[in-house]
Amino acid sequence: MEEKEIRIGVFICHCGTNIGGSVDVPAVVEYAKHLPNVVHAERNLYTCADDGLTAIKNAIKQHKLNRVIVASCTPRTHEPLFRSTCEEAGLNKYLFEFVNIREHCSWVHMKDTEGATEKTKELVRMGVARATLLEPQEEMKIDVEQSAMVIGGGIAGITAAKTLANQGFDVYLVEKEAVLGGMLRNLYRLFPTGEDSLDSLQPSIAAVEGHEKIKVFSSCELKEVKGYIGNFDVTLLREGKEVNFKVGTIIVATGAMEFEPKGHYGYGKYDHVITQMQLEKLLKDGQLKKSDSVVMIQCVGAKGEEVSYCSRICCMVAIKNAMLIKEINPDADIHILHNDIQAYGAEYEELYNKAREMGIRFIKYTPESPPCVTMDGEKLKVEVYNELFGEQFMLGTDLVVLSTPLVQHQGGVEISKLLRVPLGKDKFFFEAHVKLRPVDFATDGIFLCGTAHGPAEVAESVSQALAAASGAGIPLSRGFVQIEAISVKVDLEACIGCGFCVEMCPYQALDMVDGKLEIIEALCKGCGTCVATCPTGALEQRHYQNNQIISQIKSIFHPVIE
Amino acid sequence: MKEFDPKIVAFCCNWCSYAGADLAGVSRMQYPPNVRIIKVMCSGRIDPLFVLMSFLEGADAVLVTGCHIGDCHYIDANHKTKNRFEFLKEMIAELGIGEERLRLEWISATEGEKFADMVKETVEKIKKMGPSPLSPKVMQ
Amino acid sequence: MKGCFIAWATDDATRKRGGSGGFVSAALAAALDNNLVDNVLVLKKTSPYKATPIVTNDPKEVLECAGSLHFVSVNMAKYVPPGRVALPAKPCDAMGVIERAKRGQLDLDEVYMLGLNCGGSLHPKKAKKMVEEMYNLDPDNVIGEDILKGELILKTADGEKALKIDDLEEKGYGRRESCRYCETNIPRMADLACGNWGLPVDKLGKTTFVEVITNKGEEIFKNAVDTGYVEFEPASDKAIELRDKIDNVMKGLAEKWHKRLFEPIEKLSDSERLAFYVDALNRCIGCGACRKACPVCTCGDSAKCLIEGDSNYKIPLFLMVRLLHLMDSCIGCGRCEDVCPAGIPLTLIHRRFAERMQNKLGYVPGINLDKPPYFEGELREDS
Amino acid sequence: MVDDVLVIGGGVAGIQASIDLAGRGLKVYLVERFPSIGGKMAQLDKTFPTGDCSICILAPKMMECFSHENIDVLTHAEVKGVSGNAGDFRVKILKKPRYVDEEKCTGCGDCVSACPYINLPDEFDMALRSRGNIFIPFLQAVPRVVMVDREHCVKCGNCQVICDAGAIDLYQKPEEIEIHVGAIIVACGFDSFDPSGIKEYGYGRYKNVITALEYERLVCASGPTGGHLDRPSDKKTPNSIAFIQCVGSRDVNHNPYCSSVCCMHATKEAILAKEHYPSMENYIFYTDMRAFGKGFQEYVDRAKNEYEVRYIRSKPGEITEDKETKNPVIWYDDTVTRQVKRLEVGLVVLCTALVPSKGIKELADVLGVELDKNRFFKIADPLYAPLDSSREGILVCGYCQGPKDIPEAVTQAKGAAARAAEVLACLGA
Repeated sequence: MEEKEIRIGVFICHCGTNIGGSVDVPAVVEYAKHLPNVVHAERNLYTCADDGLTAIKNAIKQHKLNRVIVASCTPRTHEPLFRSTCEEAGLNKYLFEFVNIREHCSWVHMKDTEGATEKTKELVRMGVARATLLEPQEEMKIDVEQSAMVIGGGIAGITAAKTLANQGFDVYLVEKEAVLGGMLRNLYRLFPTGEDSLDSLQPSIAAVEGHEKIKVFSSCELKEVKGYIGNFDVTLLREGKEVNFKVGTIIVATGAMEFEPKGHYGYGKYDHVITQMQLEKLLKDGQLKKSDSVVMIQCVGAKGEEVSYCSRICCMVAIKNAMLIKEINPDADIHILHNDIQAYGAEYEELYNKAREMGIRFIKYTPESPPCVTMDGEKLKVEVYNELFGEQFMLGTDLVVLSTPLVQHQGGVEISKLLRVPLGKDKFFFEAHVKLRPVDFATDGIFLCGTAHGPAEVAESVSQALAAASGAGIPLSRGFVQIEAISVKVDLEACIGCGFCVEMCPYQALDMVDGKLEIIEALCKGCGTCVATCPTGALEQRHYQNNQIISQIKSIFHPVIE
Repeated sequence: MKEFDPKIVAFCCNWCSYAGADLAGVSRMQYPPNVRIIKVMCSGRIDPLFVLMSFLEGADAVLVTGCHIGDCHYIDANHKTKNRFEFLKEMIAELGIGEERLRLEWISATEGEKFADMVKETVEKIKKMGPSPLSPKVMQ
Repeated sequence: MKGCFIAWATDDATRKRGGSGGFVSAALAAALDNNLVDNVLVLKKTSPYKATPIVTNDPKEVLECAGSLHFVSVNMAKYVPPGRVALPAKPCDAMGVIERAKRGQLDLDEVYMLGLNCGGSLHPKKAKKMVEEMYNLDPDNVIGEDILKGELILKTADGEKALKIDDLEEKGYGRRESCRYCETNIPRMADLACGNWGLPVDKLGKTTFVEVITNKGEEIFKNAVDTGYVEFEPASDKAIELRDKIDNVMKGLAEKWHKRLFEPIEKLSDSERLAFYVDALNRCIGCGACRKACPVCTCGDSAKCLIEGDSNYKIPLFLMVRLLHLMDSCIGCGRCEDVCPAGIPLTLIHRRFAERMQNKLGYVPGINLDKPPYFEGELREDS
Repeated sequence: MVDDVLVIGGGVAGIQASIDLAGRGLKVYLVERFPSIGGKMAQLDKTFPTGDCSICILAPKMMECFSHENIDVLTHAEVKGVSGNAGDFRVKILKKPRYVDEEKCTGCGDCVSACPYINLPDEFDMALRSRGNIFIPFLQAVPRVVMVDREHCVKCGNCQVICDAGAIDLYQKPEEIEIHVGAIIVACGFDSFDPSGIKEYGYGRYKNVITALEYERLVCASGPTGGHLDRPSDKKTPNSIAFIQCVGSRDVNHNPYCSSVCCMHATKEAILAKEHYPSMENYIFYTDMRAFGKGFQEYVDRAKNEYEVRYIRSKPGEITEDKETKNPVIWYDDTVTRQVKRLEVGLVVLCTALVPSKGIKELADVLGVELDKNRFFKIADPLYAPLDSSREGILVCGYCQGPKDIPEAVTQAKGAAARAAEVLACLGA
């Protein structure tokens, strides 16, 4: 950058009486005029009003200002406005400096005009010190490859792929099995429509397989993913051979699997103790033997030591399957032993009530005294303490069905390592923010949906898939991502390669490659934690440089008298 | 002689504590005009060097503020702030300038009152303690 | 074959030149000879009070450098060349090497540290003066020195003269201050720990007590044996016990010195302590010698401690930042104090700050590759 | 065919849908009935299970939405008519007068203190605080401009005199605008069920029986009490609180469905009370503990073990009041001893049902879409198109199509945005 004379313009806002009422604004203007590098200072009734903004633009031209300071309210609401005003007058927006003299001064020192005025002067002085060292910045634009990869060909992956493709983007759908469909392939009939699971899924599978924008890679394994948002380099393994392509965004829809209840309630020991998934299969194949009595046990392995969470969907799966058995055999005696029924929402509660009307019986057990399954001759015997009645119940039964939670599978764990995205305590993929970013990863450009995120039913998985497609579609439709110029940069000459900054970065934007620090600017969010860590001056944060902050500190204690 | 008027430097993060200071203003909570706020994007950016320098320049107290643990806008960058602060705390204690002169507070965007109270308390305390012995203005 | 052994150089000359059996020099030479390492870093003695670190690939040169050096306080860590290298390492050398490895300055897998038990070293300038005033000898006539049973023995052509170290230190001579309270005598962070502690009387001066600690240590020890440079026998339980006993005696002594040196500061009030620090640290002339000598500091010319402060600061920003950055990482080697032209008791001050933090965190620098807590990302719960 | 999109409702779902669409470069009109965007989430104190401060995480989104160049935020406005088809909807919007020029008002609040009438219930703070005729909806309101409650205003003109910006126009007229959009996303949220109809719980009769939303304002640091849990009868902190679940939900007489979020927000509220006041005793009366979301069961476990929250599986039959202390007394069946028990507490919080928002029927009629029997929006295909309403080009997301928590609402909002983009792309092709 060429050495240029610093010419600062200072605009002090009265904000009606909001600032002017407790700060002697004219005195501050006089003071500002005498600060180093200040060539122009004025006051406005409302700097944010049209005439105030015009005054800024005129002064930039007239006084050849190359730094602008507005002292008024908070940058959190008004900085974008003043920045764009500067830009309109041809001044780089990073050469604008905001001084907050309302929220941080006039409004909190309303009865202390002298104190507030002195403080305002100092705040303006700090602003001038910082503005002097500001540098123009270019916001980085990263071109985005117009395609996406969806990992996992279950209902979530299928939906996400279809939505993106319908919007006109190329999609690579990667599935490790030979066929698409995922877990839904193995289910019998679905709630609430009663459709056959696979039948209902077929149109979606066909739409995806026949879509001109979608390339389906079944029986494929993900080998490597490099790069960052807009520019991911993907390597697949298909029949032992490598396939390479580039995508702009990635959606993780790798699903989950059923927990195997080994050692629970005689599972593996007695033939007629099965899981809900096994029951679905029997129903689907018409292989379920006529059962006059069935006992279902909920939360097997869940809400406890093995799996701490509630698996959300099992209560409804159990109720649905109990009702299907009742359809086949209306006289069947069915008990569901549960630890609170999760019939959340509108339809589920209705179904729960209907099940009770049909004569399916619900017994609440306590985790402290869980049911006990034994063999009594030819029949299974289930003992349970009914909390509500305070009695021990004895149920003879033909079939015991265990409702087990969905859990992460090994494939998911590997994908997490490969993409460097985190898993939570529950081993499911961990989103960027539990509340407001439920389908994003902290890493830009990678999204998640379906049971990879946690147990979910079909509609929930579909909603998540659409949401993930929204996130993944935004950079694709814009064609670029722009990054606020507050990212970090490294002076490699000064860098000693200690690498301590690498682990400090919450976004994995830093990496040591052959002893040299590399910054993936596209990943940097500008927190500056690495800069504070660096034992040398090698790392710097744009717009929050060490020297800028230091000058602010020094200016607090060094009055300038000219 | 003029009454001792402490100078306090406060480092605030853009997302929570700066917004908390804003809210104190919006709610017109009154506090003494002794604090000077320096805004950074994240409390993780606060290099302990800035704090040491503030004291050497003459700050009578330094406030390090950020989002509550778990609320950090940058995933967990404030964990690092907390860890580094432990170093500063020990350092200030060992130097013998009074541990109360350095304070770490997590202030959310709704805690305008907490911000105002923090400033009020600190000013009161520092007025009782007197100027920082590390300040260049104080003769020993 | 990890464990404790008694070993000695097979070559007579080496055994004689070496203070205690010549094992270290022989093993170093053997490592070079058999291409286990590319280079060896050793101190080349130019006078009893001066030695220069040299990097060599000549086994002969290594053997010529044998012998103990109590009057030299160089820290070797800064001189470790890239590539496979072996070096003799006092505890503070080894700790410096490990700290530098943490900072990406060297690859610990390539560095073989033949640790040397250490009861302390003497500052060369002070040593000269001591020779004149306490031993009544001409410093230039001293041809060798040894520390044995609490006595410092000087050798001249005419014979030996021994004085009690305690007495010397009472009079302000003897070991460097940082050595007096150093509790790390046996370098267990190195690959081998060698010395004469624990040797039976008949083997004293003729053999080396060697503890093989790591796989690398095993490699170097085996190599020395296989190449015929060294012979060994297992150390008896009694020898091992004896070594521990000596170690404990040294530790006890260090504790006493620690108390004696640090208690006066401990007892100061806050304002007195600040006055002490301001008085001492303000003597700094900003030459930067302490930073250059510090084995932990790897920051180079852009170090943050070099950011300019203001001349009116009561404590130079330079030292403030160094104190901060070394709070978790100071290994107490004493080099900063050795080289300070302004005579600031730098090591003492660094240790005050560092011990506070290290004790609190339960972190000991220089013993393994654990990251300094300052650079830890995980939240430390109410530490 | 146009590809602008209308979003109805400025709660977290509407905001998220708008941001996602605008991010794609589509023009968005966001219509909000109330004078500020933010919705119910803005009223909450903390969120479960992470304890994030609700407005802290929402406010940046509100600002982002409002200042987005592709989003036109129309607050204090209602959709009055929709004609046409997907890809080509004509929408009439009524902008109700707020009697303040939004462009000129700087939100300084001088006029607020100038208003001589200050005894109106503040809607945002659940009437726990009073406001004047001219007021800012709440501290973090977006846009941060005042509005005049003309119903009670006597036009004294004080506010006009004090306003340097000349922003106040007490004779402002309603304005009707017509826009042309390709798709519509509805995210009009929910209301809290009014429990005064459930006589046995005494809401409205007993001062210390409040609703969960009122409780949220009470514990919020920027709420009417500054976060001090002052119970209504004597402004003192109670020693114990009972939270009662399923008030008006899972109840055939009122709303048969489960509101889905109450078990968790009660747990959170109990934890907050314990955090503020370590000696607080918390009781939660529940029917089934529904902790089915990510990290919820663990949260409940922590509430039990670390925060000593007592969970009682029982639906209280009646609440009475101790005349002296004004303490509510809860009568319930103890499932362990099978006896009717009495529990006196300092405060009762009714976790009421959350119901479709007022005016949903009128809106559905205007939009020409169907409601289900619970008066939530009906879904075309509950399995594979969970965000499509009964009319093509109109998507529904958030609580207005059935009970859900914040992340689910955000998920659906994003999903609806993707569906809107997909519909528009397919129509355009």
